[in-house]
Amino acid sequence: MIEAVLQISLVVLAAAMIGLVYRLVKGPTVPDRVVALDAMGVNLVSITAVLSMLLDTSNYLEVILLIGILAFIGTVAFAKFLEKGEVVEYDRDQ
Amino acid sequence: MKTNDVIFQTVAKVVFFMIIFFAIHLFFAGHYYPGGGFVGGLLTAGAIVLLLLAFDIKTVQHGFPLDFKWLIGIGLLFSAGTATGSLIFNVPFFTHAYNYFHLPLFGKTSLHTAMLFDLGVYFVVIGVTMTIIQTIGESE
Amino acid sequence: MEILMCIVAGLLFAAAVYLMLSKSLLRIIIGTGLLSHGTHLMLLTMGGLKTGAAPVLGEHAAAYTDPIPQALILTAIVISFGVTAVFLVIAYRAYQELGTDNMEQLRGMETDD
Amino acid sequence: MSLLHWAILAPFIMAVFVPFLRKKAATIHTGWFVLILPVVLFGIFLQYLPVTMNNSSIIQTASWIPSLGINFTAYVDGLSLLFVLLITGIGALVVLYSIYYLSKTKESLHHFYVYLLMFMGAMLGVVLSDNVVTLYMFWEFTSISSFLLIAYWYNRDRSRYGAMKSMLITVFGGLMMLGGFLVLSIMGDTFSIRELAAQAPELNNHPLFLLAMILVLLGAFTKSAQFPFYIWLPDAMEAPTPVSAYLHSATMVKAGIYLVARFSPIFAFSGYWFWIVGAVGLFTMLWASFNAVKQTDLKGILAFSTVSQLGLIMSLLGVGAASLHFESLDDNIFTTAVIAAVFHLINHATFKGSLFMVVGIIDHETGTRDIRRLGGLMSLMPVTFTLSIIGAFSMAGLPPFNGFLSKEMFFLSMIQLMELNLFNVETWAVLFPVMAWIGSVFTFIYSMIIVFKVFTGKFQPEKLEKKPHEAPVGLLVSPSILAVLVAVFGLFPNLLSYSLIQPAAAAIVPSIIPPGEHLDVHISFWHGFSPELWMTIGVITVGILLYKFMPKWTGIYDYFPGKVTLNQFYNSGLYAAERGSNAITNAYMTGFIRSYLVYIFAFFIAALGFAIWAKDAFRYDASAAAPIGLYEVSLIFVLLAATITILLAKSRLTSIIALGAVGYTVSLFFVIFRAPDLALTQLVIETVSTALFLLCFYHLPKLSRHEEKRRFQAGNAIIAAGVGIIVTLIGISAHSSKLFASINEYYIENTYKKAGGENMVNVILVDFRGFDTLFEIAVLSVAALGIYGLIKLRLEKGGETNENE
Amino acid sequence: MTAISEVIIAALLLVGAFLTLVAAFGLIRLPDVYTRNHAASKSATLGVMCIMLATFLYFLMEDGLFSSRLLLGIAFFFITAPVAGHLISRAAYNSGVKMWEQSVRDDLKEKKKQKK
Amino acid sequence: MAFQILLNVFLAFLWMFLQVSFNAHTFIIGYLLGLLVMLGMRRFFKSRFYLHRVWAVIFLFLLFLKELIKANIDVLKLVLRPRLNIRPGIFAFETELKSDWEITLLANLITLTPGTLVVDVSDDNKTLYIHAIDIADVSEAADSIKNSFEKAIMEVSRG
Amino acid sequence: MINLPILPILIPLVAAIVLLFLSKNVQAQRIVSAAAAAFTIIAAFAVMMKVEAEGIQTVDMGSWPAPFGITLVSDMLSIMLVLTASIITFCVILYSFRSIGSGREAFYYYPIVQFLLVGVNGSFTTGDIFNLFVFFEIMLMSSYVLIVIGGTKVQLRESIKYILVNVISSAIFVIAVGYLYSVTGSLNMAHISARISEIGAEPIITVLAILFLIVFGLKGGIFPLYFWLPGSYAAPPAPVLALFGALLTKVGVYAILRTYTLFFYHDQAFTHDILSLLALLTMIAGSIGALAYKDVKQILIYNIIIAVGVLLFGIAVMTEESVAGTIFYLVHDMIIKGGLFLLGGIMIYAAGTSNLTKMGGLIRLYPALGWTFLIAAFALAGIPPLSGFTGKLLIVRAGFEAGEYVGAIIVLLSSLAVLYSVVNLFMAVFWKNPENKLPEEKKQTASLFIPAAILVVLSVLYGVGTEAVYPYVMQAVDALIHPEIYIDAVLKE
Repeated sequence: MIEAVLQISLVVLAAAMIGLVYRLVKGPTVPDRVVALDAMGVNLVSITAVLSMLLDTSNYLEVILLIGILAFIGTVAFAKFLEKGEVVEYDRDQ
Repeated sequence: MKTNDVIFQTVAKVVFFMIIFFAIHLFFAGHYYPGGGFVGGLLTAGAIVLLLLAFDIKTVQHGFPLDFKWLIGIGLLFSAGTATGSLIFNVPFFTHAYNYFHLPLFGKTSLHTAMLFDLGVYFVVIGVTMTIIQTIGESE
Repeated sequence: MEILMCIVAGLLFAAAVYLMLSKSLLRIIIGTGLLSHGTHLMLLTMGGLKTGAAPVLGEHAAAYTDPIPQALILTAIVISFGVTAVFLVIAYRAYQELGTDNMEQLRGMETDD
Repeated sequence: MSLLHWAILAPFIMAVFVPFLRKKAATIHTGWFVLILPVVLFGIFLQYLPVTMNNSSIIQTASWIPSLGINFTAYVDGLSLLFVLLITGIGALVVLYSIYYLSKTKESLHHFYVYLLMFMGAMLGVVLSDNVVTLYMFWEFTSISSFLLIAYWYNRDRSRYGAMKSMLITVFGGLMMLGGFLVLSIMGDTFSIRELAAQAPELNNHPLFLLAMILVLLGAFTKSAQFPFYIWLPDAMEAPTPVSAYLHSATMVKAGIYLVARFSPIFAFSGYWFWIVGAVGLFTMLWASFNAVKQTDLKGILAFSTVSQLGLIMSLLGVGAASLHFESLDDNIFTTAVIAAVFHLINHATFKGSLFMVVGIIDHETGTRDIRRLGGLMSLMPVTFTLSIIGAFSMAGLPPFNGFLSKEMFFLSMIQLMELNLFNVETWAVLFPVMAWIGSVFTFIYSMIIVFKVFTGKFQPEKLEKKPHEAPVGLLVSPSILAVLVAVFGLFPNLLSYSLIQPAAAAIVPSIIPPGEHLDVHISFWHGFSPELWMTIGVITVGILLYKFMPKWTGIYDYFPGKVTLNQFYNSGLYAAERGSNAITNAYMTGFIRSYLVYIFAFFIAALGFAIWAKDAFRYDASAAAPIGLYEVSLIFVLLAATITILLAKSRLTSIIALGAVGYTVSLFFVIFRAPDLALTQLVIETVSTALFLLCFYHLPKLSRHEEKRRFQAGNAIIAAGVGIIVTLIGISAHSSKLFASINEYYIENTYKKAGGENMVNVILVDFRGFDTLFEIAVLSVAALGIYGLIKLRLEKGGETNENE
Repeated sequence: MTAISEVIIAALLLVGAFLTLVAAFGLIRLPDVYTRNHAASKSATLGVMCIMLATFLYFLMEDGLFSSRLLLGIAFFFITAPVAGHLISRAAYNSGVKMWEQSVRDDLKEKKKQKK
Repeated sequence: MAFQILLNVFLAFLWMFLQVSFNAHTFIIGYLLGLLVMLGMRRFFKSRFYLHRVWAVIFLFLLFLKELIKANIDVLKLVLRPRLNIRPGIFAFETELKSDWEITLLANLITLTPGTLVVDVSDDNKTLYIHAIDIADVSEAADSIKNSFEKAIMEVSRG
Repeated sequence: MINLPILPILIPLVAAIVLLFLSKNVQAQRIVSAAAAAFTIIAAFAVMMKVEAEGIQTVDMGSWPAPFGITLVSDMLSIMLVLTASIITFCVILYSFRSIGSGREAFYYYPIVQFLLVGVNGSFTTGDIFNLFVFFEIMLMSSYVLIVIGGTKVQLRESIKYILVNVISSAIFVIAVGYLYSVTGSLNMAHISARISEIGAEPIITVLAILFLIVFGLKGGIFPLYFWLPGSYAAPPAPVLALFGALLTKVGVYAILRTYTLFFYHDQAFTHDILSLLALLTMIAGSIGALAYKDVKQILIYNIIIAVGVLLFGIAVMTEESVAGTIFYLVHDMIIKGGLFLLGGIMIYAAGTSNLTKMGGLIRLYPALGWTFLIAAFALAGIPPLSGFTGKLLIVRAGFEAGEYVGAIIVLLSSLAVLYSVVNLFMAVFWKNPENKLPEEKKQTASLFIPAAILVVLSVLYGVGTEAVYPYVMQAVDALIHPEIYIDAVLKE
């Protein structure tokens, strides 16, 4: 049963991914795309988790956490860039 | 534009430690599970980047008062040194040695020169990534 | 699957080449990024896909996927990261110094410096 | 290393010390020191005369590159000894002459003598080498030293032009000759001329024979200034006159003759040899003598005359060979011709040498060489006048000088050729003597011009830069010695017959001389009213007539358009080469990186496409392929959608986001394909690179598409598609032809057992292939340092911050 | 593995996948970036947390593997997802992305005005 | 509070020593025992027993979980409804919370709960600007935040 | 010492690391880098002696047996090239002291030069196809940095093109390795060679041969792939240019030589014909370029391309003799190009411009420079007994022997083009009267001149002492022509 559920979830997640890509492609504004990218990262985590169950291996558990971390860093970087035009400031108080 | 980043900064501080711990875990896991010096180093750098994003270069430099270019050198020294060590024993370059030891607290542990090598990789990767990011960041 | 991945890698190559032929420096750099993705996928495909468990012995699987291409790709990824970084910085310095990102204007013949 | 080798190398060794001599003994003209050498060498080589008179030879070998069969083999026989004596003898005279010709204070003498010594050594090397490679080496040395000597007054544009021209042409010839030598060496499996000559009959039947011959002849013709390569010689007259006398009349240009003579044993039995050498020589003789007449510069006349005389000698060597090739002819014709050639060679060296020196004196004393400005010098410079008469009359073939004798023999050879049953003898073979005769007429005319335009007629002091008077004794010594020789050889030709001519002629084609016998060389002054004498008489009469009425017929020169001369061809050829290459280069070196990429990718597509097609290399075998899941297809779709977004993106940020999406999807594929390490790394790298992109973006311009035209885009699309298809095709084929099992089993087996790890990828990275990793982090380090330097270090234009650069 | 845990895992999985789909759907459907952000930062987060929980349970039941990394991951998401959403929408606002025309109120605008 | 935790840990170690068994298992048992003992003696401590705070955290968590699920159902309804019938907007919300982490926590919770999302914080950390997906009644929304989250957080922090 | 072959790679690597820590102290940097280069030369020489005495030296990295780990293979060819590269680097470092400028010196110029040497020596030595890629990359990365360090406009503009082209070539390299791995299942070059020789001329192998040709051709600068080269090479300062001209393209040529003798010799009718065609086109294109320009750097750069054409032709002919010629010529070309570019740098420095039309009359103030340049020019053109001759002689002879008449004659004619271009250069720089009056003052060039002169002298010695070099070359040829020797030495079967 689990097997079937996993397959179904994968397909659903992949479908969701396509939806996100639609938003990524369509835009219309850059923040929209960033939102989409962030959601894609989250989606990626789900897919990886399901895959690791499907393949019955614990090797991908690191990947899961990593994607989470990176999606966060990436999103934050994009947000900061959008807001300030620069990502790393030298001195904030200036 | 000045913004109030209180939420972000607070979270960043917490998350920073989580990432660093995870990075170190990845580094040590390397030989047996997915991970290793590269990912560990990059992730450590990523953690520092997060701080850079939340704060600024000056603050971060104050927090880590070290020249990342030196870190590159030290890392290379570790890696190349580990490999060169084999010259002393007159075995082919890069020959690693390892053994299992019983250590207090850790129990049965394998000590592997490959780990030293990987440590060099770890340092280099941090050094490189941070040098690049810091240099670009400062150039503004 | 391998055939499909070959085609995917080919498509990535094509897209990369298309971008690299354009005039905008930025598009060119993005093209190099795509190129390395294509390269890595192709390299992985060449080792054979899904032929066994992930190459970590703890799994005690009957068969493992070929670890060599993975190691090679790992090296290649890191190297292309370094190259991309340098390329980016050069592009940004070039834009700063030369004031354009249009490769057609960056011709520069002989010694007209 | 024997005495012979040291003798060859002596000039080079001396050349090294010349600059020091000049510093140490500044009060004495450097030439006096240099003079010692050729005199001593002449003396040394004279000792070999008895050996060669016996038709025997001496070989001394010093090894240079024995492994390749390249040795420094010195070989003395009649032919080479003749040349050696010419080189050292005339060399001594020229050095003596130059001492008075070149001012000690004004000129940079050490350069001059270094070049001259280098030339002398090179020339000795050419004529004494048995090994073709060393011969070639010295051959190129002569070209180089000639180049340096011509460009002696290097700040004159004409000098540099002439130097470059002579070098280009002679080095071209030299290179072709090297090619010929190499072909010969392939045919005969040796670099030794003697050994090659010994195999002559086999070589004659070799398919490469003709190629070798043509290549070797190209070397000879360029050096000896044969048509159409003669054009460098007139321009070489920019050299100081002693140099012209030495190199460009007496010795270097004769190297080509030497080469032809030296290789006669190998090639002369071929009909081609006769045709090419004979025809080219004869035509050169005619053409150059014809052109000499219209020259106004004395040295120009002499240059063309040299060309013409060289053509004469060359034609003799070629024409004679007819008798070797055609059975119907008696081999004696060959000996006659060869003897004539050798004899004329000596004669030419004497009279032309003296003439050059005379012209040098005139130039030195009057400041000009233009015959339109000269005249009436007879009374002012009587000695010079006498010398010039002797030289010019000999050149014109007048008795009692040596030129008369050799010219007679030349005619004789040509007439003998008529015996040859050559495509209807009566009609065509007669062309040879006719051409020879016409050429001789013009020779007569220009010889007269040299004497009479300069020394008779009106004296025009106002056109001269200096007040002319007789030259100092020192300048007159050398030409006088030569003039005396001209007369002596004319009156007593048999002085030379057995000492020099016979051994030399015998050495040219030893195989036709029956063993144990000598060639019969007897040159007589009077041999009855033979056809050749009538020809000479004709030459003189017609010549005098034409000289008298020169203004009436010189108009024919106007019929030769100035635009189509060979010189023009050379100049415009060179110009066109430079312009053309510039145009071509500018056409493809657009500086626009897209053009370069288009070339590269076009070649990529074409070469690989062709290879796949020609080798039928495409394989398709999906039997071992992994199954495809539905979700994988969706992910591929995601990947492609993101890729297309990049292509169509109008904002830079969009393309970066899309690139990130591609990267994340790729890492998902790594997950699917059981590569957790890869997925980890790819993810982090992707994020860090995205961060880098963003960091740099602050400074980067907006993503402008720079209004690319439709056609531009279409072209790009086609190329891009081509590359993609090729990559895919090879990928599928490579995957479908897995011919061997991978070595990966070893890793799976030993990762734990021997390397003490479990994660194979990581163990490969830090242990099995840790070497890769070590340098991979080195790459990263370099990148970081580079970026650091790139941003922090900003040099101004050219980076001229301090010392230089 | 017991049937109950299997059912729980399956349920969590399905809910998670479904929520993710909803988030994606919301992302497509909703009118402006702020509203879309709602969908992304809530549904997607809960969805992924469900799935991770399922994974955690799966490995716990199947292999007896107590995967701390998964728990850490859940916590991580819990902490960061709202921050990310917050930062994006602030960035959108500050970079001048207009709100949907049917939006009714904007207090922030006044504040920004005051500042200027 | 820190003192209490330290004491608890000390008790756990003490238990381990007494048991002469040094593993996590013993530690946990020791910790729980210590907790129990401390619970009994809680009147002797100056500050409130820290378990109370733990309870506050758990309560906050559960509250939050409830809100999160509600929020998702809301979004679900919103998205799946054939016609979009929403009136989004941004409203300002005054908070009494002071310290950085309190505000952060509040903002996070707000963002994760129904129809609200923190867009900005004023420079003096007093006002949160919240984007609501359906801004039917601002005061009601603000009240619910104040009553539920803010109170719960205060419970945790100020205890 | 079993690790001897690693030393020419290890010494520069360690030196580079040490230099990283000395970035503040320029004087110490100079001393360390020169000393390291000198030690590298000594080590290379020691290896060469050992190879000569005992045959091919191999080191299995990490003690992993041959096809599984990475094996370093010092056969005579590689160690000769390593030695040459080290010598050139040594001279370039000496030259840099007074020319590169303290700005670059402070910004890691010396360590990066050492890294470049690591890459070059590694490329020559490695016996593993993917490791070759890694060494290529370190070499390229160093070259990226060297080409752009200083950040002037020209450098920035040209480095973009340079990097782009090399990124493409690296990508192709990686997939080519992937294809090769798919087909043969191995990465060890000897092992691949052994496996390919089992199956012979498979069509896919031929296609891969072309693919590798493109990869290495892009680096080596062969005909349709060299277009990026002249512009990019003209950008950096003279010592860097000397390194590039002498080493980088030659690594590409070496790789072609290695792969075409080790892997792709089974379908010579196809692959080597293409190679030969490209070689001729390269020579012609190079000659055209050398004639087209009036710029010191450009003329010399196009001469690189001509030389690559000659080398390629030698490889294409693929007989024992032609390979010997190629090796002779390869070493010669490295030395003389290094010397020429350094001399060219001095000329540009002395005249203050690199434009021929603006130069002239230098012979009066710099006679030694002039004559040295002329000798180098003649050596370049292959005038005996200077160094270019033996190689060219053997290549041409082999060409004739193999029936490639046109090719052989074009090789000869290319010498003429070389001679014309460099002698023209010489005359324009040293003899011609300058348009503007030259500065009467002589600039200090002695410290620049000495390293350049060392290279020219070496080149002369190399030419005259051909006999001394000959056995080494033949040993190198032997291993190339008979891949079994190489394979046996590596796999120790």
